[in-house]
Order: sequence, then C-alpha cells, then structure tokens
Amino acid sequence: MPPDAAPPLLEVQGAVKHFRIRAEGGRPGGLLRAVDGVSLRLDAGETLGVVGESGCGKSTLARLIVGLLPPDAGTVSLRGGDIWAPGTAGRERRRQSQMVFQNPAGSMNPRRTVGASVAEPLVARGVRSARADAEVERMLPLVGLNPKMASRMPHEMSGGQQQRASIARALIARPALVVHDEAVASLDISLQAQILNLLVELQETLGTSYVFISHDLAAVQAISHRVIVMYLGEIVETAPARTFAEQPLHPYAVALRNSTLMPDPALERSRSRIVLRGDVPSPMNPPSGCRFRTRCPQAMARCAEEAPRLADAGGGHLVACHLAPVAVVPRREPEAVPC
Amino acid sequence: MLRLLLSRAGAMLAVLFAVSALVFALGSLIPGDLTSVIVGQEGATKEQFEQVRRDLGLDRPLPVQYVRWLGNAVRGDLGTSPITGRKISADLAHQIPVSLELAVLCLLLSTALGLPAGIVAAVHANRRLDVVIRAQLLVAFSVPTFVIGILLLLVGSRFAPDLFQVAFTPWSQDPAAHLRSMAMPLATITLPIAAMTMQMTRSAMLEVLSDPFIVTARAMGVRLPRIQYLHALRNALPPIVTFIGFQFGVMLGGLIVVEQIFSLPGLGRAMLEAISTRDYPMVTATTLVFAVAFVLINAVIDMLYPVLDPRQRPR
Amino acid sequence: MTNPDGAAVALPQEPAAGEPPRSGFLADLLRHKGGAFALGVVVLFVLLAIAGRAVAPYDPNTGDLASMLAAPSAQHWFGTDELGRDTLSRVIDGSRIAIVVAFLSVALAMLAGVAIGVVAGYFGGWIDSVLNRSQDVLFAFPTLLLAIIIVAVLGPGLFNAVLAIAIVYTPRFARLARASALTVKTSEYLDAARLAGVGTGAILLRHMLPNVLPSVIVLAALSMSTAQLAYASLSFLGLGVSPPQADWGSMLSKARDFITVAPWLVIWPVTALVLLMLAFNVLGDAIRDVLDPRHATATGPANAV
Amino acid sequence: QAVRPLVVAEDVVPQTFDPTQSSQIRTWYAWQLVYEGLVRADAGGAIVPVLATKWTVDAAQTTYDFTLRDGVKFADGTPLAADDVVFSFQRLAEKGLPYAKDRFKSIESVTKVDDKHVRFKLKQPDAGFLLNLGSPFVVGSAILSQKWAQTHDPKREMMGTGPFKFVSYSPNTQLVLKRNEFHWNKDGAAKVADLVIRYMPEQSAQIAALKSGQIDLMFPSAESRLQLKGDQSVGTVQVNSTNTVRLNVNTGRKPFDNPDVRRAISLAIDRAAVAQGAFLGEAVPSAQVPPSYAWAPKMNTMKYHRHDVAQAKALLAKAGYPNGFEVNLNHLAGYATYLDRFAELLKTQLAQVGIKVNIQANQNAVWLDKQNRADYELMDNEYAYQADPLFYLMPRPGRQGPTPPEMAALITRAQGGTAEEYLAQLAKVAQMQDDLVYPDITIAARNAWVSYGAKVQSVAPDATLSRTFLAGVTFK
Amino acid sequence: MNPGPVLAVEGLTTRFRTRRGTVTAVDGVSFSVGRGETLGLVGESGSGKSVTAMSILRLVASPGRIEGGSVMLNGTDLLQLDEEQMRERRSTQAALVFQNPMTALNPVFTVGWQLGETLRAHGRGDASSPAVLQALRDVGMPDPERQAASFPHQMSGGMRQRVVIAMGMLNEPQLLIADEPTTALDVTIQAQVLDLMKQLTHDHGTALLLITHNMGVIARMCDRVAVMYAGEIVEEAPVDELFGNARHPYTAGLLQSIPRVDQPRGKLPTLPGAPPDMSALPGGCRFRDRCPRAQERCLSHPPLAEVGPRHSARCWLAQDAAEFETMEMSDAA
Ligand SMILES: Nc1ncnc2c1ncn2[C@@H]1O[C@H](COP(=O)(O)OP(=O)(O)OP(=O)(O)O)[C@@H](O)[C@H]1O
Ligand SMILES: Nc1ncnc2c1ncn2[C@@H]1O[C@H](COP(=O)(O)OP(=O)(O)OP(=O)(O)O)[C@@H](O)[C@H]1O
Ligand SMILES: [Mg+2]
Ligand SMILES: [Mg+2]
Repeated sequence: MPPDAAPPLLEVQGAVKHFRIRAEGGRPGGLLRAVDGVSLRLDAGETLGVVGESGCGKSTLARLIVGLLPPDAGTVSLRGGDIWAPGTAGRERRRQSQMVFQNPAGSMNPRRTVGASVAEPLVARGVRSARADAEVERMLPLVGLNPKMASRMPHEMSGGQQQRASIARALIARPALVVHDEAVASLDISLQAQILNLLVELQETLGTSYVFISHDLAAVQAISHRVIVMYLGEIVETAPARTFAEQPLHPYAVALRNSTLMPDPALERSRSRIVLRGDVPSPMNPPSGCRFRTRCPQAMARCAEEAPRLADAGGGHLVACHLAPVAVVPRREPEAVPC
Repeated sequence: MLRLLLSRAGAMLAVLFAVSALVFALGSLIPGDLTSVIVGQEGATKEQFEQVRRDLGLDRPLPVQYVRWLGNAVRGDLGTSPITGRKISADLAHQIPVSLELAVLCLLLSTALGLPAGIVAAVHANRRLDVVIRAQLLVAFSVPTFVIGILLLLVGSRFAPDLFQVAFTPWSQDPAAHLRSMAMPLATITLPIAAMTMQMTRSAMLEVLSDPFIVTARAMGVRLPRIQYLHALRNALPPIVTFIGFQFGVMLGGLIVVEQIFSLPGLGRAMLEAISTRDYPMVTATTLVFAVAFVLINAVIDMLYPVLDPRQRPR
Repeated sequence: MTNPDGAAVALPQEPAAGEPPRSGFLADLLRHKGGAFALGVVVLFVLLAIAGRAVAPYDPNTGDLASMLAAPSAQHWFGTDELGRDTLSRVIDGSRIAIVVAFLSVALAMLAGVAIGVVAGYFGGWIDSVLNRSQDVLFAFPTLLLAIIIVAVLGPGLFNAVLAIAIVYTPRFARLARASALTVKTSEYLDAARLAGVGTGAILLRHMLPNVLPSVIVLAALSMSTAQLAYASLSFLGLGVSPPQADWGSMLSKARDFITVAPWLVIWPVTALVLLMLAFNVLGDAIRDVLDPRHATATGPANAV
Repeated sequence: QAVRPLVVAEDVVPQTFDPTQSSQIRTWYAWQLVYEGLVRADAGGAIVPVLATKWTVDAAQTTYDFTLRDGVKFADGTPLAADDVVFSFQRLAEKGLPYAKDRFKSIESVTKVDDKHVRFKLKQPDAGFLLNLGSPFVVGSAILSQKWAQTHDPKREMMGTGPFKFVSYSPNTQLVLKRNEFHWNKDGAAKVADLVIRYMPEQSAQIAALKSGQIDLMFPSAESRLQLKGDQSVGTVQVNSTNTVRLNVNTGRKPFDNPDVRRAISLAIDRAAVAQGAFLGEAVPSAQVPPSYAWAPKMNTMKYHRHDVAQAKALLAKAGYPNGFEVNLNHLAGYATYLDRFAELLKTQLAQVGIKVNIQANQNAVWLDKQNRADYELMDNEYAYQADPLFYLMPRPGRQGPTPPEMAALITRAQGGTAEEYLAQLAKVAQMQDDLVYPDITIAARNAWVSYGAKVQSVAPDATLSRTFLAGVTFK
Repeated sequence: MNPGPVLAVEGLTTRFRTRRGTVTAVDGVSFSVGRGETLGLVGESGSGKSVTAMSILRLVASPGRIEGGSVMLNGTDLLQLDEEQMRERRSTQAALVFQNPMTALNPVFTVGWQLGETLRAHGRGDASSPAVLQALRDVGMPDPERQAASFPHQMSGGMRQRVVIAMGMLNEPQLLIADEPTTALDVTIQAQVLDLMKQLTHDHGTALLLITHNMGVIARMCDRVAVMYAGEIVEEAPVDELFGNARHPYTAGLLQSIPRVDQPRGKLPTLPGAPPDMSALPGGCRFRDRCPRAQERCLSHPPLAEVGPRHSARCWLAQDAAEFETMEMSDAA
C-alpha cells in the first residue's frame, strides 16, 4: 500500500480467537481454534461476502470485527486505528460498527417493544425519543415491516419479522460498517431481495460497508464486491465476487457451489451432485497440513504435510490450495433459470 | 476438582471468619451489657462492677478478646458461658440435633408439600385449582408462626392429645414419642415455608412452561404430566433449589419461635436466651453454628447447580 | 358488490380509527382478575393507613377499663381488648405500620439488593466476588438474629426496625437479581445493545432491570409478608414501635394470651393480616403475569400447557 | 400405676445453680428446692429454725452464735458440719455476686466454734441480718457441703440439705429432682418421690399441657388464669403476693430532683385503674411496703400514693411545670404483659397532667444496663419478695440522686436497733418515703396463682411466691 | 390403505388476541397432502406458515386459538379429538420439525434422551434403542454415539437442527411437517438431510409438508406448492406449473426475486411495499396495495379458484384469464 493512501475502513490482521474448552466427562479439553489467523480488508462502500461451513468461525469473526470479542492475537482496525486502543479512541471506534445477529429471536430484548429495540442506537446517541420514533417509523417499511409493528413484542413476530427488525436496528444510525450474520436466512425471497436491494441502495448513498455472512452463495454474490471462503477458522479463498461467481478455485468452494440447489424443478430432478464425504473435523483438533484434506476429493500426500498458503491465482483471486494454479476444476455451464 | 473444592472451602471459611468477627464487633455495639445482667439490678459499686468485668475478661480491648476467642475456637474450644458456667460445646451438642432435625425435616416436608403444590398451581395458572392452592397456603403463610403454633396447641391438646407432646423426647429414648413430640412444631414451621416454596415453584414453572422446548415435547406426543413434572420441572429446579436455600435462613428464624412455643431445647431458644442475657460466647457460638449450616447448605446447592443445569457445568 | 369470501366478513374489525385498545401497565393489571382484586385490597389498606384515626370509631390507644375484653357488639364491632380499647380502631390504626413495614422495608431491600445483584452479575470479576462474599456474610446470619442485633445497635423504633428488616432482606434480593443478571449478561440482545453504543448505566437500567424484575417481584411480595412477621417478632421482643401504638403483630402477640377468652382479639388482626398479605402475593403474581411479554390479557391463562 | 413424677411447669430457666451467683428470682426457684439456710423467715417475718436449732445474740447485737441441728445430712449422706457453714459464707465473700454479698454486707467474720457451733460477727448491728439469713430463696445463705463443692461445679449441679436431691438438668428442658431421703425433717421432706420442673416459656403450652394431664402444676399469669377459670378439673390457689410494681425515679436528673414533681407523678397515677387494667383486676394499690404486711402503713394514710389529678397539676405548677414536660420511660419489655399494660396506662394517665411519656421498650439487658448506669428518667420495675423488708425501702444511690440525709439517718437507726423495733422503724421510713416520694413510686401489689391438675393435692403456696411448697404437694 | 389424502386441511383459521388487537395469522386455509407426496409451503415471512403448522398439530399456545375449519388426518378431524387422542397421534401420525432449533431442545437433557423420549411417549423404546443412534446417523451427525450423550448447548446450530429433524422422523410419521428445516445448515449438509426426507416419503409413504423460503429446496423436493400471503393461500399448483406458469402476481414477483448463484452483484427485482398488518387487514385483495396490476374490483376479496388443471389462484385477473382460456378451449371443442 502506498504510504499516502488512506487506510481502509476495516483492516483485520492475523486475527486469532481461541476458546479454552475444559475437559469434561469423556470429552477432551483443549483449545478450540474458532478463528485462526484471519486477515482481510474492506474499503468504504464495499461489501465483503463470507461463506463457509457451519461452525467454521464466521460468527466469531463477526464478533471480532465489531469488537464484541477482543482478539487473542492480531489486530482489528477501523480507519487505521485499532478498535481496542485504550481509552475513548478505541471505544469510539467500536461504536461505529453494527451487527445483525444470526439468531434474531435472541438479539431482541424479550421485554421491550420492537420499536424500542430498533430505536436503541439512536437513543444511545442522545437522539430525543420523538425523533427516534419518527426515524423508526421511517425505517420499518424500508425493511418491509409495517410501522405498527413497532409496538409489538418480539415473540409476537414471526422469525423473519424479527430478523427484519434487527436489520432495521443495525442500519438506523447509519453506521460506517455493518456485519450481517445470516441476516437474510429466514426471510422469504422477495423480502430477501428487497433487503439486499435496500442494502445496496444505502451503500450507494451513504457509503456504508458490509460484511455479509451467509450460507446462501447466491445471496452472497448478489450483494458482495468480494467474497471470502472460510474453512475451520481459516480463509481458504478470497476473490472478487465476479471472479468467484465465474470460477471458484478451492475444492471446498467448488463443493459449495455444486451443492447449491437451483430454483428449477426439472433441473433439480435431473442433476446429481458431488457430495462431500467424511465428517467435519473438530476445530479443536484440526487435521495437519491442509485442513480440508480429510474431505477433499483431490487430496494428495503433500496436503497432509504442508499447509497451503493463500496464493494469488491472478486478478486478486487468492486460494490456499496446493492444486490451485493447476487444478482448475472445469466450470459448470451456468444453468438456464426461467424467470 | 480438588482445587475447586479447596477454593470453595476457603471461601466458606472466610465467610465464617467474617461472621464471627462481625458478631464480636456487633456484640460490643449492642446496648446492654453482660456485666449488668450478671450483677443484676440491685446496684453494685463501681469497683464491684469492674471486678466482675475483669473476672470475665471483658476489660480487655475487643480485638484482643476476639483473637483469644478465635485461638480457642480453632482448637475446638468455644468457651464457657459466663451466665450458666456450662461448656458451650456441651450445650450445643444437645441443642444442635434438635434444631437440625427440625430444620431438615421441615426442609423435606415443606418441599414435599410446596413443590407439587407449586407445580399444580402453575399448571392450572389462574384457574380454580391454582386459586384454591394459593389461597390455602398463602393464608397459612400470612398467619404469624406463633399464632399457628398456639392454635395447633389448642386444637391438638383438645382433639388429638396423642399428637400433642409437651415433653421433648429424644430420639434415643423413644422414637415414636420423639416423632410425636416433633409433629406439631414441624407442622407449625412447615406450613409457611411450604407456602413460599409453592409460590417460587409456581413462578419458576410458569417461566419454563412457556419455553419453546415444551411445545417440542408436546409435539412429540409426550404425556402432559410427564412434560410438566419432568421436562418443565427439571428446568425450573435450579431457581427453586436456590430459593429453598434462602428458606433456610427464614426457617432458622422460625425455629426460634417454634422452639419457644413448644418448649424444644434447640438452638433457636438457646440463641434467644443468649441474646437476651448478652451471653456473648453463646451468641457467637450459636450464630456460627447457624452460619455453618447455612454456608454448607448453600455449598451443597451450588454443587447441585451443575447437576441440575448442564449449562452451568464448567466448560 | 357482495364479498365472495365469508371468512373475511366474519373477521372482527378493529375500531375505525385503527387505534389499538388502551394498553399500559396499570390497565393490564386492572384487567387481570387477581390483580384487580389484590390492587383493590392494597389500596383499601393504604387508604385506611392514611385516613387512620379519622375513620376509626374510637381513639385506638385509650380504652374504657369498664368494658375490657368486651365481645363484639353494636358499640364495638370487633370487641375490645384487655384495656377496653376498641379492636376495630386498633386494627385500622395498625394498618399504617403494616403498610409502612411492608412497603418501606421491602422497597429498601429490593433497591439495595437488586442494585448489588445486578452490578455484581454484570461486572463480574472482583466486584462480583467482593459483593457476593459480603452478602454471604449477611446471609449467613439467621434472619431474626441479625434483625435483633441491628435494632439493638440502632435502638428500637419503627424506622430502625424497618431498616433492620431491609438489611436482613437485602442479600436474598441480591442473590436472585445476580442470578437473573448472569443469564441476561450472556444474552445476544445485550451484545446488540452494547453494539448500539448504549452506555453501561442504560444497559443496567433498560435491559438488565426489566429482565431481573419479574422474579424479584414474586420474592418482594413474599418478603412483604415475611417482613410483617419479622416485624411482629421484633415488636414481640420489644424492638418495634413503642407501645401503645398498635401494630397487628404485637396486637396478636398479646392477644394470644386471651385466645380462648377473647378470640376476637386474634381473629380480627389475623384477618387483616391475611387479607393484606394475600393481596400482596396475588398482586405480585399479577404483576409478574403482566410484565411477562407472553402474557395475554384477553384470554386469561398465558400458559395453557 | 407406676410412680410418676410430679411435673411442674416454669416459664424461665435458671441461669445458674450456684446460690451466690444470680440476682434473678426465677433462678432462685431452683436453688430453694435443694438448698437450705440456717434459719427461715416466714411470710410474717418470724424466724424459724432450720439447720440451726438455736441462736443467741450478744448485747451489742454484733455476735450471733448458732447451734447446728443434730443429724442433718446432705443429700449425698455426708453429715452437716460447722465447717460447711463457714465454707459457704467464705465462698460467698470470695466469689459471691455483689447482689448476694450485699445481703450480708454487715458480716465481719464467720467462724467455727466447734463442730456444732458457728459464730457470726457483724461489723455493726444489723436488725435485718436474721431475716436475710432466713430468706426462703437462700440467696447467699445456702449451706453447701465443703467436700462436695470442692469436687463438683456448683454452677452446674446442686447438692444441699433441702427436701429434694438434684438428679439432672437438661438446659432449656427440665430439671429432674428426687426426694432427699436424708432430709432431717420427716414433715418437711418431699412428699413425692420425684419432681420434674419443665421449662416451658409459653403459657399457652403450659395450659394445654395441664389440661391434657402432661403436667401437674403451673404458675399461671392473670391471662392464663382467665383461660383456666372455667375448667373444673383444674384447681387454683390464689395468693396475695408481696410482689410490687414500681416506678423508679432518677432523682439525679432534673426535674425529678424536685419532690413536688415526684409527688405530682405519684398523684397522677390512678392505682385502682392500673390494678384493674394492667393486672386484670388481680392486684391491690400499694405503697413501698406491700399491704399484706400487717405493719405496713395503711394506704388511706398515704399523702401522695393516691390519686388526685388536681393536686398533681397544682404541684406541677408549683414546681414550674404548669404545662408538664416530656419524660422517657425505661420500660422492661418482654418480661410480663402486665408491665407492658402498666406502661401503656401510665402514658395515658400522666398525659392527663400534661406529662408526655415516651415508652422505650427495652430488652432486659438494656433495661438493666440503663438502670445500673443511671441512664434513665423513669423506669418501671417489679420488686419480688424481700426477706428483709428494708430492701423494699432501700435507696440505691448509685442509680439515682443522693439519699435525703434524714432518710439515711432513719434507715441507719432502724438497722442499728433491735429486731423487735425493726419493723416499726421501717414503717417510719416508709412513711417518710411516701412524703418525699423517694426512692420510688410504688403502684400495686399483684396476686399470683398456682393451678394444678385433678390428681394433685395439698398445694399451699404463700405470699412470697417461694417454690418450697412443692415439697408438700402430694398425689391423690 | 386409505385412499384419500393423508392430510386435508379445510378452512383453517387461527387468531391471536393480543393487547394490540386480534391477529388473524391463518385465515381460512385449505390444502391437502397425499401419501408419499411433498407439498411445499412458501410465502411471505409472517404470512402464517408456522402458525398453520402449529395449528395442524394443535400446538398453538394462548393467546392463539384455532377458531374454525377442520384438519382431517387419515379421515379423522384432529380438531375434534380430545387431548389424549391428539397426543397419541402426535409424532407417530403427524410430526413437526420446528423452525428454530436453537430453542426447540430442552437444555437439561441429553440429545439422546430427548430422542428416546419421543419413542417412549409412544411405547416404542427409549434412549437406549438402536433407532436413536440410527436416526442421528441418518441426518449426517458426525460421531452419533458421542453426540447422543451431549447436551444441546454443546452443539452448533447446524447440529441442533439435525437433531430436531431426527426427532421429527424418528417415529416414521404418516405426516411430517418440516418448518424451514435447513436454514442453519450449510448446503452440503442440507443436501444430505433433504435426501433423507425424500427417502422417508418414498419408503414409508410419508406425506411431507415442507415450509421453506429456499426455492431451490422447493424445486428439488416438492410435488406441489402452495403460496401463502397474509394468512391466506393465494396460489397452489404442481411444482413445474408454479415455476413455469405462476398466476398470482405475488408468486410471480417472488420467483423473479430469486438471486442466482452464478449471477454477480446487482440489483434484484422485488415487490414494492410491505405486507399488511395482520391485526388490521384491509378488505378486498390483500395484495392489492403492492400489486402492479391492481384494479377497481380488487377492492372485493377474491376467492381461491381454479385457474388451470390442479392449479388455483386467489386473483381476479388470473381467474378472468382462466375463464378466457377455458372458453377458448370449449370453443375449440
Ligand atoms: N463462546 C464460545 N465458547 C466456546 N466455543 C465457542 C464460543 N463461540 C463459538 N465457539 C465455537 O467456535 C466455533 C466457531 O463458531 P462460530 O459461531 O463462529 O461458527 P459459525 O461459522 O458462525 O457457524 P454457523 O454457520 O453454524 O453459525 C464453533 O465450533 C463453536 O462451537
Ligand atoms: N404469539 C403471537 N402473538 C401475536 N401474533 C403472533 C404470535 N405468533 C405469531 N403471530 C403473528 O402471526 C403471523 C404469522 O406468523 P408465522 O410465524 O406463522 O409466520 P411465518 O409465515 O412462519 O413467517 P416466517 O417465514 O418469518 O417464519 C405473523 O404476522 C406474526 O406476527
Ligand atoms: Mg454463526
Ligand atoms: Mg415461520
């Protein structure tokens, strides 16, 4: 990076989060490597998609980014400043990011109305309650909620409605960075599209940056500028969204692509899928060498000995796979999907 | 594990140490003086007064007295009552079993009564059975212990003379008579405690009964009673058990009254007597016994917690 | 044009303005069957406590020795006591102390206990240890003993007795509050609030407190009752208000000597006590119900399992 | 039917069994069943021989020679010797509580003349000496066995020459006694083989127990007596006791140093109403010496121990308090309900002359402490039976203002005089105390009762409330 | 064997009476599922899919109440049964996989115990039954022996979801209702679980009611699809027909919004506006406000009517077109 260039909005360098697990009744104890040396950067107005296996550390990474968890090693910086810098500087930086939690039911205080929860970031900034209420009323329709829902209790809403309310809360104070952890998982597709569009729109007008975590490759690609793929606490692939959409390189990313169901009954009936074999390894005891090798259809002897490093496969497409430059998996023809 | 036990034991000791120090300190703050009690009201000269204080070692500064007491206490010597001249440990040896039995039986009985009552009340929340259960137990709970005790005395001696036993018969002498002599005192303290257990159980159960996993169990076709008494109760138990631990303190207070009414030679009565005569060594000793019991009960409850709630187990 | 779908017509229509029915804590409480009754009883006693002597037919503290231990009659509806004092007037007069003891001691204990518990639970670490241990020490004292000691130190009197009871009751509120606070602390909505930039004070006040309160309220209601009884014991030991001021506890403790001779001396104070205590507890349950977000007003039981 | 013990209920446990170590009458109740003194003073003040058969007094009234009774044995069978008497009084002088010692302040020495004779030398004449020696409660005067006392702890057990022999004591439960088979007096020995004193703090429990036949005898309060009244199976004996309820006045404080103030207070009190209300009608108005003493000045001759509100107001005005004043009453709470009621009545009665009483309900220890430190203004109190009537009249200078010299002189004169003149002299002191309303304001002497079950007879308590009558109780 | 459908829901109506008014979450819903058939239920989030599922099993908790309709399961109206009869049928005849696996499991019992409880409730075994481990293995749980002894809080969201699914299928019910069973699963596991369900419908003839937002899942699994909007079914059709020839404007809009995996970043077509407040529903067509083709007549409520073979839609326009088509066809004939 040239020295005069402005620092990126978000920069994570070698972030590590290990949970200490105590041994108990037959289960071995030890270190659970939830996030194991992750580096990434995100510019203002940019969206970073994150995909990966369940339990690979996506939510933990999200918590590291927004400052809900301090990293065990490495740094998380916002606009070039460590968010864990002592004193008000750090505290200020931690306040600039928001998060949409994976479990919307748990992220709303069950004893407060939805409106109060949504208004919270504003109220916390000292906005008067009348103005905050008006803002809530403006915000709810944007996420497809009836403004009257503001007076509801969280349990009186469906899962998707709760999720939309938490999106509204994350966006209401116009933060610089929002981390969406499975933010659209329980929304119907039209709403999902609506929210994705809203996010894009806000990004264009306000320059907000997003980290977008999802199991849904299609949704990730619909919104992201760049995509990273995580496996067992590590980044195994990172690429511009377009490149990734065209040609994922890491065998795990390819498997993800192949397992994704298409909204076409005829096609789905006819096609067969490559299903990954083997159990997901424990993050407490990751395999030697390449962590994916136990399930990789193309694993070779070298994979057990040497951990592959992220290497550029051209055009900012980084892959951590020994086969990467040569192992170009033939790309499937894009399916014709009726609209 | 061993380290956990050790640290727990350490914390318990610290609490007991603080309790004893506090009793000692408070003892000197309390108006009224052991010397006056001993000397009586017929007047004594200043010199006589001082003499008595010297004899009792009360003239020394408080910290010195405490350290001396503590030194003896750790060696198991709780001293001698300046009033009765008896060894305190010997008195306690007679009193502890009586109160302990009352307390334990009361804890068991009130739980046996209050827990199911609370469950039934919660299950029938705001419906007739709930109202009936709550009304009955809460009425019993609202009447002061001494009134219940005396009513039981009156009714008992009249209609169930066999149940009414004036004499406290130790277990060793005649188990049957012993149980009879305990029946009324037990009934007296058990009722209000059972009512509290019922209330807490009800409220804890109500919380749990609206949890989603209850619906899951119903969807699986599990029988309602089993859902209520197993699935829900297991989840409601931790707060209930904590509360039962709280009760212990209340119960010890109740013991004082009940032992008084039913002439039971227990700790409560001894303590009341000791307080009113400012028999400091005895007050300190009985308080410590209560504190030990309390700390132990709560330690047991703390240890039960992870058993009852797997989420509380150390990760 | 006719509506082809019958179901839609049968829909209960909301008021034209679309205004939801009046809601709010008090309205909900009044709609709660038990709550309305209990609130009524409590309010009645509070009014009696305030009006006190104005509504009492006689001076509660002076009696006519000529009519001592008189059975209930047209003149003395509740009979008279051994000093010829009118029991009705004394029961009314005693409601003041009952109310003061119940509310004040429990309010103080709750305030202190919840504050301690929530702070200990939320901050954890050494703050938790220190607060916890100190509460343990208080807790390890038998209730009555601690109250006796405190009153003995402070001197007898209503407010000292109330203070003593409050101190004695603080640890159990602290414990309960801490336990709830611990579960709230690990909840995701607290993370969300922290992310929203909500300050510590507001987190404690707006998130911790409402989730801690419901369990505390049931305990508070129970404690209001036990506080009465503790106070009765204290005044029985001569540590409460100075005689001849009537309070139900000491009225009862004296009346027990006349229980077969003048049962009305026991019956009326007990009735008043039971009624008020019952009301406190039912009210506590009702408040808990109403605070429960899943509480349904219209259809009664919120948890019809 | 197996021989069953006589079971008697008492409210309060004895604090100690050492007859020199307590000033509490409820503790003495235990001592007097086991211990005896050299002589006994009966309720009328006459001295009856007990362990001593004869005694002589020298002309100076300072040397008393006692002849011990032949054949007296302690309950363990050892015979009583002069050494035991000497030992008992030495023990009193060395270890006795001030209260017990003060009864025998005048003793200079106790010496053994021979095995059967003991000599008491007094420092100065003491007309009440024999009366104190004869206290039925044996405070300080109990005769212990020297041999036994050296091997046993008299605080925890008893061994004397009295009608009962100590068997065991369970704290807060019961005291078990049996007949002392070695008792010197076939008539005075216990009639029942076994006696159990059960300590039951709650009178309701005693009533229930009596009615259900689990105890044989109890000492009911006025309230309990009301409850027992209708029950045909329960017999009751009433005594007009010598116990008087009083108001101690701290004359060391203003305005109580002014006799007119004290007089006004005394006049403001309606003793008849107190007897009616506080004692449920079971008391009589009393001045310093209870009216049951024949020599006591008559109530209708009293100048200030009577009810006269108008005069009280006038006196207050004269003393400079036409609108009265406020006063704290150091009230002994939790002792007896009649005392509580008395305090409440006092408050209303004094209010009528403008004196506002704040009742400070204090626990016994606090009440005592305030008294001993003279930290009070008014204080309610009950005086139990005093073998030496001087104690009804004795000023306690430590806890109130100085004794008026003329009264002190009169008391010294009475003490120094002969036993024959003693009571007449005391009556004069009493008269003076009425006039000065010093050292205290006496209110009433209360009645007391013994109730017993159908199986029991020969219950003959006396006005002293002494428990010695239990030796005479028999089963039907 | 029963010739009729396994499940036939007719006019099902469920309301919640809350402080803020009455929410009609399910409003006269009718559909049926046959033996071995899979019916997909899609629709607006909050449109009443989960409540419909809960209503079928009579698990709606107060303040919700089923206020009308019938639920015929193999010819028995579940709504008329007493509680014990209903209980016997739950899980054995009709089972439900809950939407939120995070809270659906009891935190104080091991997963194996809870699975065993499902068997025990119907006298079919207990936690030690081999069926328990098999069920865990079937849903792709790694190391089932160990996981059976785990408590729910020791598992990740995906693992819990698999447990809930295993629980639903354990008693081989005749009807399985799966409410968004795969949202917490990554696609590789999702495929495995879906295969398993498919197998159940094949081998055991289980009727499957599959609630999901994932149109890929619908495409892969379903025979027929019902679309819900604001408490009502607005369209029902065989799966190919629905994807190829959606007649209700809501369905059409829905299908257009599907993002595609091979499509890079860009704006997605959407339906404008928000669904109506279910406690104050407008009269007439409930989609009217958001419908690009709304007309005057949409002010009256359209019925769910046939618009093609086995295809019905709740839209005046679609019905007009259908009439037109049938007219044409009859003319041709
Ligand atoms: N507080 C914690 N203590 C111990 N382990 C934890 C904690 N939080 C997360 N983990 C573990 O860290 C690993 C990564 O968890 P994380 O929630 O980040 O996964 P994820 O990628 O978000 O998974 P999912 O897609 O299922 O949400 C998991 O194995 C999880 O069990
Ligand atoms: N307890 C309740 N009180 C009031 N309204 C409720 C309650 N439960 C659900 N609702 C309402 O009922 C409607 C239907 O909810 P339901 O959970 O069935 O939606 P859903 O279709 O499953 O949505 P999602 O796809 O988001 O899960 C929603 O509008 C919701 O707000
Ligand atoms: Mg996650
Ligand atoms: Mg749903």
